[in-house]
Amino acid sequence: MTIIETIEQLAAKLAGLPDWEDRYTEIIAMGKGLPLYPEEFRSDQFKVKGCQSQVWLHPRNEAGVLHFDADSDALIVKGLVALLMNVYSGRTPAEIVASNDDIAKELSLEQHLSPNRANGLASMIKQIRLYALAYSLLKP
Amino acid sequence: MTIIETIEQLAAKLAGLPDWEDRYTEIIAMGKGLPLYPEEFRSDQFKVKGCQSQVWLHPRNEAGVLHFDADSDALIVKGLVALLMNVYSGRTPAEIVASNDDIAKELSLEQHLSPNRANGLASMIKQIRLYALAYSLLKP
Amino acid sequence: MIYDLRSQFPILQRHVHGDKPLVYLDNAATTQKPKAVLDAIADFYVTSNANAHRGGHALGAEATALYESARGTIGRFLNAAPESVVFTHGATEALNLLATSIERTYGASLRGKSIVISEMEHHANIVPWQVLCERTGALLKVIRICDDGSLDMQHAQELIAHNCAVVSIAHMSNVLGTINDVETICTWAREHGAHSIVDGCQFVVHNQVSVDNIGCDAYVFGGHKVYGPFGIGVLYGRPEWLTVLEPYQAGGAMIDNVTFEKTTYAEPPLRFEAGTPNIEGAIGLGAAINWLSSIDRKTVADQETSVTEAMIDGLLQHDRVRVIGGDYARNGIISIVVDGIHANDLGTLMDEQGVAVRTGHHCAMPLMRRLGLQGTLRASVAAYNSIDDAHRFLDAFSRSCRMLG
Amino acid sequence: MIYDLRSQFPILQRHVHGDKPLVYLDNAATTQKPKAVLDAIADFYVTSNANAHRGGHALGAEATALYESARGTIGRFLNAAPESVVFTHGATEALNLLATSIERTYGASLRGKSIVISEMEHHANIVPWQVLCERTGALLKVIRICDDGSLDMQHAQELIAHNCAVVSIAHMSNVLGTINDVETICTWAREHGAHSIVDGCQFVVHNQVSVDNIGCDAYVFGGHKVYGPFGIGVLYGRPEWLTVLEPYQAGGAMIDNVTFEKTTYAEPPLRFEAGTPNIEGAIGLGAAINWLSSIDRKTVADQETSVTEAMIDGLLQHDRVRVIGGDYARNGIISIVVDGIHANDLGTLMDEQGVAVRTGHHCAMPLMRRLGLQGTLRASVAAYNSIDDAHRFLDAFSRSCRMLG
Ligand SMILES: Cc1ncc(COP(=O)(O)O)c(C=O)c1O
Ligand SMILES: Cc1ncc(COP(=O)(O)O)c(C=O)c1O
Repeated sequence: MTIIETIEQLAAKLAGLPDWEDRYTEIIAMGKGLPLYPEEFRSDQFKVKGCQSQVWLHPRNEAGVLHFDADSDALIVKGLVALLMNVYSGRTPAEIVASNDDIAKELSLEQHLSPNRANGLASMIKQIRLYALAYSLLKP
Repeated sequence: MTIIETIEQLAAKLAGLPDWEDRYTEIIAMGKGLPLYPEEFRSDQFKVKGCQSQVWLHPRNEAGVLHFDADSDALIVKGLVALLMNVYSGRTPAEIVASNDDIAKELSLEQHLSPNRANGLASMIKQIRLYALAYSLLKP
Repeated sequence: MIYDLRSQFPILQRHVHGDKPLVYLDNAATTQKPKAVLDAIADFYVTSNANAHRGGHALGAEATALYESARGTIGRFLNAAPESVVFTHGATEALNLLATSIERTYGASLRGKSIVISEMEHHANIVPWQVLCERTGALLKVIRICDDGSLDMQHAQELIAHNCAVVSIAHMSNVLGTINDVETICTWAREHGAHSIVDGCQFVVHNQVSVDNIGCDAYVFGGHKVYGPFGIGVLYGRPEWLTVLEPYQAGGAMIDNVTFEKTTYAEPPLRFEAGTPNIEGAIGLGAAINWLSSIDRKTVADQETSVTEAMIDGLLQHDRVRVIGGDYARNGIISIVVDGIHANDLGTLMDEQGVAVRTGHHCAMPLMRRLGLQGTLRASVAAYNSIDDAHRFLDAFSRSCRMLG
Repeated sequence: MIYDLRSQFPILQRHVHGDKPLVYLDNAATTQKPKAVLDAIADFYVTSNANAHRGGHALGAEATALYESARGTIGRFLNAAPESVVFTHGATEALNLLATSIERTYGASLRGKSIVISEMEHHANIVPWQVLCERTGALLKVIRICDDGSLDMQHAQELIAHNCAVVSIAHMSNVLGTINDVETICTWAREHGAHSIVDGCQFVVHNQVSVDNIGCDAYVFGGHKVYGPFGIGVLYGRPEWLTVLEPYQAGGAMIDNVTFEKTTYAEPPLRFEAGTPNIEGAIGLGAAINWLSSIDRKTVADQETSVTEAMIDGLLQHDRVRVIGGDYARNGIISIVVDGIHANDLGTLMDEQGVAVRTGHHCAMPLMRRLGLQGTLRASVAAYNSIDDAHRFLDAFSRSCRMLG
């Protein structure tokens, strides 16, 4: 699935949950499914700036494919992080760089979610795309 | 006539001129009747601060009675200066100090006159009363 | 007697997130504005809009009179002469003005002296002083707080007694609701020749103020937290001090005479109001203060206390809830943490239910660090909040906690 | 095509001094506000009032979105990216911000360098630089003007070529209406490594702007002169420069992290917006700019020119009238003196007839001194002024002259 397709799938899933309570329950559940974040990367260096909660994001390059370890101390944000991992983890830097910034809007996430989360989302996406850009520019 | 009586007389005179044009013509005429201002006192030292036009005010003490030389480069202001001379020149410092600040309001001048003149008026009255106060405090 | 002021605040009829009636409990960030304020602003623009203090024509005189009448209103509100009231952009600008003017007035003599603030200050009452210290060699000293959220007054006394140039303290904390004994602090400052500044942003919303009784050299607050518009704030300065202080910004209105060689400045308060002032803002703030003076402040304060207490009582039913800052009168501000639940998660879910609260550090990061917290959930009450709001707050809170496990 | 915009400006229905219909020709001091602006302000307070950039709840997000959308509108207006748009209290604050941030950024390296302004500047573009010079040892150099009221461009080039750190010039004079060739000045500045600042207060009211084409490092203007509210202004800064400049005021929102030991700052533009911004003001200004963009600016400018020319033609019928500043396109600003008649007398009597003009030094005392004048009578035209206003102006003028002999 392409990035766009993944986004569409996630958007459809959220749109199928018109009740805010179900929506957030689903997001929180997604967060709980996120793999454990490696403690050695829980440092300021890997914190995402511009989120109201603490968010850690650690990129790994596995044979030209980007993977991310990610975590947050807030449950809902962690759910959003998980959602983004669905979209971005396991992609090539080129794919990520080529995708556009407005995924949050396309996902209609902003209208499904309280605004401060959405703001954090933008910062996370920015950070993910920055890593992808750096990898594609500096690739060994 | 006391200060109050003089004010009342002037107020009545202005109130008798309900047309703005007559009122200003009268004021301008009063200005033209002001005695020549002595050139040796046309210096910054005798300028009244806070007027939008230039106003000079020079106090003289003649046997315990205050007289003022006064002038302005604007005709209407000069008329107002003349009006104030009617009220204040030839009074004892004590009389002036005892009178209140709000003569402009009492004269209903503020409502008969455009606002920037009225502002200058307040500055002139303040200056006259300051001189009176200084004389009564420092009298030889 | 209970005031029902809601009808004067049109925005309170709003629904958010679809069909959720708004419960606005973020009043410490900004209050809603009564119709009286909106009307004053509209009236001004529709009848008297002109530049103030630039003389000339009828509208200009009206605008000037309205602007100066607002200054008089603020003066009466603080029990101060109009000449001691400077209009600023906001509380933050008022504090920056003071820090910069103090730097320019006292300059090198500040080296080695101390600027005393406290651990519970808002960033606006921290960072300007850090900048001043960096530029002058003055030392920033910080009054500790006790575990109950009150100032350590013994520490305060020590710091003020030793080489202190300026002490600047919040009258009331925007996180804890603590009211500080600024009267005593200002007395100590006077005794030791230090200047005293009080940040009244939160206090004036709930309480009567007399700068004379407080004995401070300066008192600041912002318009938008006290039912007034944005973009306007107040700096009260003791007249004798204002006369001494160097101007802050430079431009129109604050000057006496300008030549390329030398410029002389107008007397206070205009000396500190460079450029075209926020005439509309001043008029709106005047209307807000008049509105506030038209209701019985004691009754409103009691009402706010009832609502606050109902909320605290309800919160304490949850055994994971910790109310931050001890057991004093809270003046409408409640900060809590919930064991095992992130405040932001709570805030998000409560917002989904129409309840607007604030979560985070509340522009008081050093206080958070002192308390060992990442942030709190803060609910803050204003004159228009009802017991019903308290109940809807508690319902939303419980439901959110359940969802977050 | 002629725009009749009067009906959008409710205040223009007013009468002053009893029964005199208002003719408002003091637009260079402040413009009247169209209904669209008043509605935007009222709408904001009635539907979305909350603090911006402090996150959290639905209203907060709406307020933030509206505030940032206004930033976008201003950006498009100036042909600049939103991140390069800083909201300030007004034009005066924008210039003070620049002077102070430049002082803090370049400090001692400014000693002996020159700050170049011109003889026709408004006090707001003079005094902040005097203060900077006093504090840093920089030298204030002043570009002469020619007798026709234009800049002496040769002198400008000389001053910019020699050790100039900053050149700050009005795009259009508020007294003479002169439009300066700021494109050339900015080119010279770039060539000689000087920073260039343009004071666009008067220009933006009548003309399209592209900061890219101008090539300046900073461009400032105030809201209230361009049909927007008071208490809001704009500083455009070239992004690369904003990133380098030290912050101005300190407080909430402009910080990244605060500890008592060290504070780090947010990125521009927020770095320069300390404290709660004038959200209402930004939204109102955004509405004003949108309103302005909704009418054809060329048509409006032509209309303003017709009105201005009718006034000048009429004035020149009086042989004692001297129009100050020569015979170029005047962009709606007319400054005159009348031999033997004091401008204030004229202004007073015209006001009695309902005609609002400005008399005095117009916050440009050095220019008055250069021209050998105490002051002028200035009439300034905006989009809503009609030929009828020109005639009423001329009638009032003639009658006043007659009364004053
Ligand atoms: C105690 C205190 N001081 C200062 C401020 C700063 O006020 P403003 O952002 O309105 O300038 C605030 C509000 O945030 C506050 O609560
Ligand atoms: C050319 C110019 N610069 C600066 C200013 C100052 O603007 P404000 O007083 O709105 O800050 C003005 C307006 O008076 C002006 O005309």
